[in-house]
Parts: sequence; C-alpha cells; structure tokens
Amino acid sequence: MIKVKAFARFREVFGKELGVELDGKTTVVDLLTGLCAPHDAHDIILDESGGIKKYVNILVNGRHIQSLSGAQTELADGDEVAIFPPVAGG
Amino acid sequence: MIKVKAFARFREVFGKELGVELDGKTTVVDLLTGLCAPHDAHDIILDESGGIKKYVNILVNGRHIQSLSGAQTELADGDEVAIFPPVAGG
Amino acid sequence: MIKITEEDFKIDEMIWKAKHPDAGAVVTFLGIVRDDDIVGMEIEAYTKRAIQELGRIRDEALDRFDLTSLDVIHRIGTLAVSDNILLIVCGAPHRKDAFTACEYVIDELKERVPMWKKELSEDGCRWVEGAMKETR
Amino acid sequence: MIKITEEDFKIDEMIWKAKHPDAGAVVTFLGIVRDDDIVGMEIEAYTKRAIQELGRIRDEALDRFDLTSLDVIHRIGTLAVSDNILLIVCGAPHRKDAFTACEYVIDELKERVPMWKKELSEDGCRWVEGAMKETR
Repeated sequence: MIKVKAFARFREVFGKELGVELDGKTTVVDLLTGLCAPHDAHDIILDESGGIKKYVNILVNGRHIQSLSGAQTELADGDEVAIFPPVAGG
Repeated sequence: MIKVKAFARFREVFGKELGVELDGKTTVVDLLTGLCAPHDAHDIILDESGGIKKYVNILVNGRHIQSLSGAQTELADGDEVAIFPPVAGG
Repeated sequence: MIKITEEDFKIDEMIWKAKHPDAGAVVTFLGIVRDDDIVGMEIEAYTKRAIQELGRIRDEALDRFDLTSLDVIHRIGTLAVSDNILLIVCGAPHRKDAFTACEYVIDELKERVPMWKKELSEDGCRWVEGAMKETR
Repeated sequence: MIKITEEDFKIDEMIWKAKHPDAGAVVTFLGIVRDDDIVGMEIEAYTKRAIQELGRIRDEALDRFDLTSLDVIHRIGTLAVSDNILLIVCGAPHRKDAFTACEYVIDELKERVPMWKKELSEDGCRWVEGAMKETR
C-alpha cells in the first residue's frame, strides 16, 4: 500500500491521508491519474498532455520527484507520497 | 560659570563634573588648557601645537565644536561643555 | 531547538536559552499575524518533513555563520490577528552574523519548508500561495 | 520608547508593546556582555545627550523604513557576563524593513551615541575605545 498525504488546497480535494493499493508497477503519474478521477481533480493536478502541473509538488519518502525520475518515478509498497502546492510558511 | 562634564577615561582624569568660573572672553581651547594644568593632563587632551587632539570629542550645549568654531568656539556663562573619547555604546 | 507546535511560545525563555558566554548578540525574528483584512489564519504543516527541512536550514546557517545558537519554533493551527506565528533566535559572538543568519533562516524557511497558510476573513477564506520554487 | 536605565528589562514586555495590527514582523536585537576574558563591564552614558541622539536615530529610521514601532532601551552601570546590555525592537508590516531598521539603529548607535564601556577583568580594567567618528 502507498500512503498518500495531501496538504493545503490539495488536502481539501483529496483528504488529508489515504491509502492506495498498488496494482502492479506504478509510477507517480499513474498514482495521480488514478487519484484524480474519483475527486474530479484532473484539471487541478494534471496538464493537457497528462503530465503533472508545475505548481504541484510531489515528494516520495521526503524527496522531491525532480531529484528522482520526475512523473515517471516508480513507487514501491510502503512508500509515502506527499502532494502539496508551493510552500508559504513563516 | 561653565559646567564641564567629562566621561570615560577623561572622567577619571578630570572628575565627573566641575564648575569653571569664566575669566573674561574664553574659548574651548582656553578652557581645556586651564583644566589640564592642575590634572597633569596636557598630553592627553592637547597636541604639541596646543590644539585639541583628534580623539577628544567636545560638545558645547550638545553641539559638537566641529559644527561650531572648533577649538576657538567661544564660551558664555551657563554653557555646558562635555569632554569624551570616541563613543563605544551598544 | 527546532519545533513545530500548536502552543504559543515564551520569547523570554527562548532568548534565555540563547545566552552563552561567547554570545554578544542575539537577533530575534518574530512573525505575527498581520491584519490584512483578515480575522485570523490557519497554518498547516507537513510536520515530519518541515522539521527535517528546518534542521537542514539550521545546519546550513551554523555552517555559514559564526553562531553560538540557533532555534526555530513555528506554530500550526488557528491563529488570530497579532498572534505569534514563528520565532527565530540567533545567538552569535558578533551582531553581523546574528542578523545575517536570522535573515537567512526566514528567507529559506519561506521557500523550502512545507507549510501553508489559509487566511480567514469575514467573506470566507483563501489559501496563500507561495512562490513557485522547488522544495529540495 | 527610548530609555537609558540601570534596571534590567523584560524582553517579552517590550515585544508585546510592538504588537500592532499592521505589524507582521518584529525584529529584536539584544546585546549581551560577551566573555572576552572579562568578569563584567561598566557602562557610562552622557545620558541627556544619549537620549537625544537615540531619538534622532529613531526618527531617521521611522523616516527611512516602513515601521509600526521602534523602541530602544540601553542599560548603564555594572554588568556581568551574559547580562543584557541593550534591546532594540522594530515592528514592521514586512520583515525586510524590520531587519534593516534594526541594523540601522545598532550601527548608528555604536557610532553616534555618547556611551562608553569599561571592561572589568581579573587583571584590572580598560576602557573600550570606539572608532574615531564624530558625534553629530
């Protein structure tokens, strides 16, 4: 199972935390595509070509996917995926 | 009478506060020359040519003598003259 | 100390901890809720990662500047106008390092630490969007 | 508030006064006695002129930067290592002004305000000489 945590605007769309069962080999963009459908959130997260929108930050186990394999980063059982908008603390 | 206030190193030489009676027309450098003699402080305050050493700050009624007439600034009865080394607060 | 908490903090206590024989300067940044026609603010954090990133920022600052201490405390939850949001306390032998480190921490915090604010006003609420920088 | 006093000050109280609906940032500079092989320090002021000059510096800062408050308190008398020397508290809508104003005040204070320090060590004592700038 993959633990998905969503924050700020995205928490209000997906809920704070959800578990997603892996269905064979899954990438970050697969996960997001699957998540968006039931929440009608496709336009918020994904662009027209099915890629991830720029203002959507994704961490896998605390590492930004840009330092991994981007949208194609592969997920394994037990991974924690975080989805959040640009940060604004302080 | 002129009120003379000395601070820091110069307080230890001249004392904290003293009154000096005016003896006719007096300038800042006259006052200092007169003050230095009894305190053996000539070398601390005045240079070889009888001018005021650079690191000696003199205020007359709160105004630096450099914005008045320097060592030749004339003093009047009731003036407050302050003598102090470069400041070092904070 | 790096801390994310719902509780308010005591500034005197935090500064007291920064006292160190080699410290001559303590610079403190306090962020408070400003009344931009709002009644308050909700602050949310990805706490685990926020603490990790704050720790990284602290380590960078300790590495770059000559400091005797560096502490950060950031609140989450619902806050009213004038409530404390965060406190950064930098102790240093000399003031320049304390100022520069304190500014470094708040600048980096705003760009890198996964926290978000929702402004609450009479008319409703809105998420404050950060600038579009990547978190590392 | 501009104050020169022998008493210690309460930082929390001073910061509390800086709370203002338009303030989003409060930057505080605390100077403390650093252990440079000393046991303490004696601070002397030309109090009347020091308050006047601090007032000028505050007015300059209020003029140059967008601030909601600016307070300075400086102690005189005999202080031990780690004792508070002075506190500057700058409140502002935005942090940049608060930081810049706070640094402005301490930089100018050190050059212009007629105050002096005598370091007290086991071997005796010595006056700390300031840089040779004119007071205005």
